[in-house]
Amino acid sequence: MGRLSVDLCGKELDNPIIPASGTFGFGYEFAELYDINCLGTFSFKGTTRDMRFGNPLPRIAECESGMINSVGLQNPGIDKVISCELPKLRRCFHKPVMANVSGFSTDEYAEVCERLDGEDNVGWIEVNISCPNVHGGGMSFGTDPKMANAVTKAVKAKTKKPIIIKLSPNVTDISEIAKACEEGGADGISLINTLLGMRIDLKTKKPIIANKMGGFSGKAIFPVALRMVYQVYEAVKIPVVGMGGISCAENVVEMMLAGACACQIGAQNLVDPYACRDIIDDLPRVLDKYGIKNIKDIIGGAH
Amino acid sequence: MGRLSVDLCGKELDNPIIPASGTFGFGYEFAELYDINCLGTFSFKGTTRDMRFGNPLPRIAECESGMINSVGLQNPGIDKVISCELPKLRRCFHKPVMANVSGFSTDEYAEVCERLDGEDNVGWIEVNISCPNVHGGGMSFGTDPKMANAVTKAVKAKTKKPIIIKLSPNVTDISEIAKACEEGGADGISLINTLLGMRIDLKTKKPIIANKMGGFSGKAIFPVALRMVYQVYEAVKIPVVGMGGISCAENVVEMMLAGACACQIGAQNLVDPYACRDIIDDLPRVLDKYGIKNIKDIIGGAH
Amino acid sequence: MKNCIFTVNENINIAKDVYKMTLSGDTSDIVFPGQFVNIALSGKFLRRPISVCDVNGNELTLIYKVVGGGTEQLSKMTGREKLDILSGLGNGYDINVPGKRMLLCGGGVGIPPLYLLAKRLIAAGAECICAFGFADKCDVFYTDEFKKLGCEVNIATVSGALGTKGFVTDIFPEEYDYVFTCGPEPMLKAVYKKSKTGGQFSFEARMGCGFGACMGCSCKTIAGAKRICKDGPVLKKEEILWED
Amino acid sequence: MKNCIFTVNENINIAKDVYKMTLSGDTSDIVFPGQFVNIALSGKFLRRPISVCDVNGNELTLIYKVVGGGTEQLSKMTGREKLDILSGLGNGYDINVPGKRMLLCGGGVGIPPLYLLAKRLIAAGAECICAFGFADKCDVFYTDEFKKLGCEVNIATVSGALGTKGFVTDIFPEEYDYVFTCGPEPMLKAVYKKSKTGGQFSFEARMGCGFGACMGCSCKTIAGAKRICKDGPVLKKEEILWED
Repeated sequence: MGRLSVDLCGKELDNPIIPASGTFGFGYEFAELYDINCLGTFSFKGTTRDMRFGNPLPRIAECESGMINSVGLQNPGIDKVISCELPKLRRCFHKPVMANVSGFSTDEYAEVCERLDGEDNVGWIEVNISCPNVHGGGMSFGTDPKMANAVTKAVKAKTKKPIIIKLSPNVTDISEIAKACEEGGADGISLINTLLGMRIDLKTKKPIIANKMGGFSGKAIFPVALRMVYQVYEAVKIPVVGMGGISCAENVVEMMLAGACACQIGAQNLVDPYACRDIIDDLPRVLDKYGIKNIKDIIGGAH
Repeated sequence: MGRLSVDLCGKELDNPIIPASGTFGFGYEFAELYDINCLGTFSFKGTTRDMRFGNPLPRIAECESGMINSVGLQNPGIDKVISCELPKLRRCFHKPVMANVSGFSTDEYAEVCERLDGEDNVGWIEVNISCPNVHGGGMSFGTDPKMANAVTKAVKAKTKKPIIIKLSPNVTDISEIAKACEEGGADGISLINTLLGMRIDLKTKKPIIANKMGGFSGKAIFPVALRMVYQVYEAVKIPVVGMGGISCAENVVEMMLAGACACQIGAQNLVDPYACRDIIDDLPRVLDKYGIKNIKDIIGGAH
Repeated sequence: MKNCIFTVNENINIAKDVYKMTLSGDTSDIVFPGQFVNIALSGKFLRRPISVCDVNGNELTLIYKVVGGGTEQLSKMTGREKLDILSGLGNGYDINVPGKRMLLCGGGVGIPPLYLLAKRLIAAGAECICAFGFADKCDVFYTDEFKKLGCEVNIATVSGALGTKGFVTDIFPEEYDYVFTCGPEPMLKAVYKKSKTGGQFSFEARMGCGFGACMGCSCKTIAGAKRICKDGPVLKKEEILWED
Repeated sequence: MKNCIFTVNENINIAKDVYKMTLSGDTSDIVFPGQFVNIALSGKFLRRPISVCDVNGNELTLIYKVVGGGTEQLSKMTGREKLDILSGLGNGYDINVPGKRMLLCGGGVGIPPLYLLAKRLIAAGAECICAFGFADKCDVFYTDEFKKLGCEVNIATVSGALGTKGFVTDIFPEEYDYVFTCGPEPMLKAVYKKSKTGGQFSFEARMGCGFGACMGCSCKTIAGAKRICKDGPVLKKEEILWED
């Protein structure tokens, strides 16, 4: 147990750094660059029951200190994830991985989670009820406490794996949604998913993203993410995984002071593929600088 | 009628550039720097019935590409605004000004608007139902369609001035709130006010802002603002004033393509006091670059 | 893929809005012609992908067009600047193809990656016939450099001010064994239609990461979804699936 | 207030984390000692307010301490950098005060603005007695410069490694007619309590704009709310209202 170790729903992580779903694929691209076993864990590409190509291009737009994406849950579907990706992953990553799951009905969520229940290298299931990219999809679950509660109950009934519900920030009252998930039996909450954003191309005078709007992430959104993690930490008793705009070790410390027991890094991986490794390497220096002995001691310290 | 002129609720503006409330005081500090009559108009410091000191310090925190403020509606109260500020303002600003009004009850909103009804240099009243800084204050009005509707009706009953309702972005469904205001008789909608955000001081390990959270503004929030302006433009028929992270003439064109008939500039005034003047000067170049003859032709062009 | 710091040696304007930049750094991961680099720029969140024009030892040559704020920033560099670059991205062209007469078909800033390709093809004993398209005379660049490699160079301009008036498809040679192409999508489509041989087509897309992680630039192909940045940017003719 | 580009001439480390920077530019709006400038830094949204230490023709001297990312960025400048500066901010000290023996009380990086003040007071015929407090010996700076102006300089360090062990209030002179002070708030409070004469106190606050527009740094005074940046940073002793 090093000074960076934290507990996530009863499983110890060597450190609190977790690449966020959708920015790390199944880890292979990064495994070519560094040994990804240095990570706490990582959350793999959002998986649905069926294979999905996702949204038309363009899917990406640049913003000040951030970006918009509208990938639309491109993924090979749960069958291929279990038959191809997980075995392949076992070879380069020897820790439990976080499975990220999306769906378009409570049944689909439940079915995908049930399929993952028997996979021994899946340590946690992160249930994305907030992806803003898919019409009629995840969005509605994450913005309504009743639906969020129903999804949580449905997946909890099908798996013994710890369930972490990933929340959308595009709501009036994030605490209300978090509480509904806790009541439904969630083992943890992760937040924030992307903010719904948009850019327009001045040359074509039309939205850059083919789907018009998309998920805004990157350094720009950090203050909103921090605020919501702070609020959710006060609202629930289950662990909170913080994410949204984290780009350096200082941001990790700040997010943990707000209440996060672990942190996901998203967009930063895309512009700096070594971001997670470098943050892990830099954390001891930052802890020293601010007089922190063990990182787990600061969780929620700002309250 | 120049190529920059636009119409705002039946009154022509020489150009669409409007410094946002709370970033321009009553204009005096800027009038020392340049002739503020070059502006379309400006929205003056949010005014309440009674004088307010506002929140304790610190009220300001820096963010990536933005800042958090928690001023808490410091203002001299409507009596002093009418007896001192408006006469003083007449001397340096010769166009109709936009009066910005806040309140803690529908009665207070109505009373302040009634007091402003007779002021000839007030061209529009912008009703802030969204300030996130005041506990139990403006926040609730802006997050509930019924309350937003009630405030709109209350102020419309007391004044013939065009009423522009300024919306909070910290809601699940901005279109729903905008429609409620339109139904209540609003003459226009302005958005977005600040996003609720937070920063924590790693040295003290406590929130930087004395009030813990505050309003996040600056370039970082532009994609969220643009998206909401686009949504509200589709939801209502009344004019939409766009704001949130605008820092250059290109942003103005983008915001107008999304549906804004005029644009407010906020945080950028604080870091570049000449921002509004320079944007006005730069707009013709940007219109030329993108083949736009008159700026009013592009309003909502991205739909 | 490698993440290294490169130093700008030279950055010169060679046609309207088109710049040639040479840099020094670790080029060891740039193996195939048609690969690209992804450049971090201060104040910009996303990197800027630029195709590799040439590589000689530790010297990298890039040719790019100013199309927005990022490339404008790049164009203002005068030398000695340090740039954080991800190099050796994308699959690149495969030169092990049948035949001897190679058609290299490029439009505008789609032409630069064909330079290193031509070098490699000629070194491997092939003949290169270039069909290059530009909008106007002021846009033309690098034709002499291709000639110096031993290529036959034919030019079309939309305005007709230089070479044949028209498009690259108007200056196709009578005979060729294989086509390599890079340029705007309408040109790629026209080349696809007109060419009767096998070929390799290099695509562009708005990218997120540039190395296959974000799925921001996926396209549908005969062989399933492919990431332009990682599985491309070069697709074999037989894989291509045109949408609409 | 004026918005001008200044050029960094020199930037040297003069004590632990403390730097002295000289710049050239239009200083014409810097009229009173105790005023400040607000510096734009690339990549930082807010400007950084730094008090004016000295001004000589078009040369501006600033002394600042590295306390975060912004001042760290400033500390790494080596010369010739161009800085976008809003100058001549704040009210500054008013030297038209009764008496002849002036007490200048400064703590740490609260000391620099007292330098231009001392110059002006001495030029106007006053005597200056300085009471300067530092944490430790390594933090001490600029005492010789004050002596060269003709000031009597007394030093207190918390560690006792230099001068009197203790605080500025432990080295107050027996007699003085008026006190000017700048430093951290606990020091200002102590000086307020101990001093029996009139005085002027310079305050610090996290600022938004620095020129009175945002109300980000308002404080309550006997005379109503005042903006530290515009109506301050210097408050007259009789105006001050300590909260809690």
